Amino acid sequence: MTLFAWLSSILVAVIVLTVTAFGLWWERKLAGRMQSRLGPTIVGPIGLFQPIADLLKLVQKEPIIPQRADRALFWLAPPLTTLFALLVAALVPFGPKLAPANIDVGVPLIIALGGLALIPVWMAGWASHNKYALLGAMRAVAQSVSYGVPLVLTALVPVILAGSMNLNSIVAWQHRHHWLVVWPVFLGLPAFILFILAMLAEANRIPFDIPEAESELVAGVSTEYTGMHFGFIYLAEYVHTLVGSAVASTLFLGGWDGPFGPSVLWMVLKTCLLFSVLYWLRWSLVRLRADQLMALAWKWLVPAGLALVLLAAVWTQTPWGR
Amino acid sequence: MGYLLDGLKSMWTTALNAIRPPFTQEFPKVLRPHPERYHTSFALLHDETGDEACTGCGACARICPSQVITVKLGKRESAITQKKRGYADDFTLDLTACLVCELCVQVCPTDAIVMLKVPELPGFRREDLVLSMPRLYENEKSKPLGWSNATKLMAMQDPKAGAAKPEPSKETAPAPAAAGAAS
Amino acid sequence: MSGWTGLFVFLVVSVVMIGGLLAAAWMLRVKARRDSPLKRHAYECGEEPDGPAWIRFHPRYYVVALFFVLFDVEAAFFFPWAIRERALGWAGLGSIVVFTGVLLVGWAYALRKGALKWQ
Amino acid sequence: MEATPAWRKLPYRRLELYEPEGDLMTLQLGPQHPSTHGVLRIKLHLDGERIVKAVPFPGYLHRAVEKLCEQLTYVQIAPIVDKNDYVAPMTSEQAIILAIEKLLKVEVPRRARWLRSALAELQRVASHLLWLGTMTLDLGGALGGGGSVFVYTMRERELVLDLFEGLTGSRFHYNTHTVGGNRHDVPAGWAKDMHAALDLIEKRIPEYETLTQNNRLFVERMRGIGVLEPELALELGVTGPNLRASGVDHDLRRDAPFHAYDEVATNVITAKAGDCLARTQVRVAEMKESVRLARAFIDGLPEGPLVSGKPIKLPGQFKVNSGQVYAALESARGELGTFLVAGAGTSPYRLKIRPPSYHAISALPYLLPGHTVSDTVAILGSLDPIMGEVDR
Repeated sequence: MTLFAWLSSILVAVIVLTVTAFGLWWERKLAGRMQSRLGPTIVGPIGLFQPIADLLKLVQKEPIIPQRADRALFWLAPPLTTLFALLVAALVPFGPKLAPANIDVGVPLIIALGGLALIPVWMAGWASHNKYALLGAMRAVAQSVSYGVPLVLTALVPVILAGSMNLNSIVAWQHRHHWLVVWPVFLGLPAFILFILAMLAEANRIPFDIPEAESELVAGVSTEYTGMHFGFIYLAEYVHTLVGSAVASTLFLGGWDGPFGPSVLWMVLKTCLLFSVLYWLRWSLVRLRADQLMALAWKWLVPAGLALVLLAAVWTQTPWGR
Repeated sequence: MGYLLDGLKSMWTTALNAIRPPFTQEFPKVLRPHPERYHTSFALLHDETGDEACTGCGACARICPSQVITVKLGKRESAITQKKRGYADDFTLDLTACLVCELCVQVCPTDAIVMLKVPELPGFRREDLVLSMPRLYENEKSKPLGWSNATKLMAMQDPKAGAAKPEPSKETAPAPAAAGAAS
Repeated sequence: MSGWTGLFVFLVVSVVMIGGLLAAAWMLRVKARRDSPLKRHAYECGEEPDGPAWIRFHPRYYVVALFFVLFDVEAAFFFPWAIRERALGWAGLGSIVVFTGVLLVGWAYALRKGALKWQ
Repeated sequence: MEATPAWRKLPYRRLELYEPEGDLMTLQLGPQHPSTHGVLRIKLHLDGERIVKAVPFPGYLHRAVEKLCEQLTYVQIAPIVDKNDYVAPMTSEQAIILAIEKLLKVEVPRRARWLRSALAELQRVASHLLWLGTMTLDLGGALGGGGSVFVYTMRERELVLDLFEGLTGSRFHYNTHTVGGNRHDVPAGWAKDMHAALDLIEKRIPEYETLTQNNRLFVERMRGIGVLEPELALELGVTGPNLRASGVDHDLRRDAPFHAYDEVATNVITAKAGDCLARTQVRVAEMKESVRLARAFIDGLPEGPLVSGKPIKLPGQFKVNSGQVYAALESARGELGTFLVAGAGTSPYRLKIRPPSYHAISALPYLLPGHTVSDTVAILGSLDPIMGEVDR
């Protein structure tokens, strides 16, 4: 059992990191095409090894700690962001058996870990002793706190429908109830959209990347970081989005459930597809202002999330939802 | 709702652009086609007898707005026609500060200085972009020359040229009239 | 039980991976021959930083924080209800509607008072 | 944004009189900042994220161009002023040449005037395209939707630069204007290329509108932000699209025609609101109008000589001993004027450029207070300052 835990942990970590690395390449290639550019072409065939070259470059850079920074916090924050982002992957079932941590309180734990990822961001912003980083960290805290609520509420919808907080059970329930037929009728689609929006805001991705808004705050939280520490913040954002897409496809898109073939493949396919759509969204929209983002969360997403939760509850009481 | 709709419209627009061919090129591998009038670096020419066309008059040095040209006038006997005439003993053009304004080409009385169609290669030292006289004469032989010289530019700006030539083609600019205007 | 072991194992794997990257960065890093105080200045667009960054900051978000606490507690109540939802039936649904209703009244009051406006 | 705070009217008020809710923070925005359009430095005094006071510091790009021009002869000035407004070099060349021709009382042939007008309109299209891209870049980030719009507008701007390159051989240092006319005649097939390029640009403009001013996300960021009142704009000398967006119907192309604008009527586009959104709308509409004008000018290009006097052959070809003139044209950013005092002989005694961007950024201390840091980039971007022109 322990051996299996080790093996599946390593496998999932490798899957996540590989998909992230090639996700980086894929995003740049896709963005290039959307912008009438070529994207990376030099390193490897069609630029495929670009992420590896980036990693090698970052690893070689000189780490610089600003004069008046809080050295320990400054040093610790970026690895922690990556760690927390990566930990969520343990809870996502990549197959009926391939889940390192098949926990009964999976959904709340995922949300808790997502909220935990906020703390190193704030640490990084405060420890830098830089005004841009401080502004960015302030925004990051407010934004993640605001979007935590709709995230919880929309994640409740599949929990109510499946009657379980275990992600594997949720997938199994979707498998039993033919998610493709039942799901979109009236609950799944809005809940899915709201979840994606809240997840993007939690992961600080464009169009919700206000903490990093590089046209205003230079680079926000990561302004003072160099080398691999910058790389960790960068990586954390990607891993966060990737794992977020994995969670979303588990909760709403049937997870590893597919008509044929190995289940891991279906999970990776769904995750990558969702990931690409998020890229597409990212390269199409301009960002909102911090206060508008808060207003969006509190005025629209929270009541909408509540309404969806109640509707889901009503649906389960009807003869079709039992 | 409207936000979602507008977001979808934006995404449609970017998708539309994704299927258009890319407009960037891989620079060192693929070179952009240059138009006929493209001009960058310089060359000094020889005249039809094979003698150096530059008479060392220094008109280009005087007109240059950023004063990157230095010419040293020397008088000696021509090796070909055995006549005593002016030569440039030394001619240096500092490309680092050149504005590529084409004025030196326009004022040359003997069409000696022209521009090239290919840029100089970048170098690691400042001297790499200082064109000495041997390099300028070398450019004449080794690199494609640009379209313009003083005669052609003058023909284009001839105040007496009128309705006679509707869209004049530059390559066939009438030389005699231009020579008159240039003198 | 095994789930938590798995989570722990994954934690160990992640820490090892990140530690490996950190170690690689430490070993391969370029070291400047001479340290310069200018390099260690906080970045402020090339200007000398004017005043400290560690200040009393008024982000106008404290209302947001209060709201978050409010709604998070509510979410904590939602979860146990959610998994027993079918068993509790219409009675459970009715009580949760009342609970949400009270919350929403408070939300509407705050909205009308302008607490959610960026002042 | 809610109602404008009353203290916004006093941009340089004393900070001691303000009661902050936290500590006041001083933030230097620029000179090395991604979205200050060059090297403008703005010193922001922040209360939280709210701007209390903003002081712009231009001058980081000062190159002493005016002094340099006083060392050069009249024929040498044209090539070096291209770099003033480095987004629209064609019009910054024309502005100087207009003044020199007025001082020397040189007549410009009709063909040259029409060609100049066509070039000015093309340059306006190129400049507005770049502005739209960079402003969306400020709003949406280089790594987001803004980046996409930026690359699209750059792609279409390339078409205009290709046209200029076909005409003059250069993409930036055109030096196509000379005292008394134009140096380069239109090559064969150029008009056809131009029509093709303009057709493409006209077809693509609705796409940018979808991504920017017709997109509610974009509009939310822009509406009601940085309202420039017409009285304030007139007082500060703001011209061009910034002034027209405030509702003042003023355009030198119609009110004081230069080149050939007295022969082709210009529709002046105005908007009422005076906010960032209005400035966007005015510029995008102007782009369409410029496409129409450029077509009209190139289609109606008259025959005849291109230069009135003798072409340039000597540096000291033009001499004048006294006189002073002011000549202005409507560049992409507004009234670009040149004040020229003749020295004895072949060089000017004093040359003063009136850059529209300088007056535009002088509105910043009035516009910024009361907004947040995020709005700074929207306001700055929508004013379209070019620092090469501000600092000269």
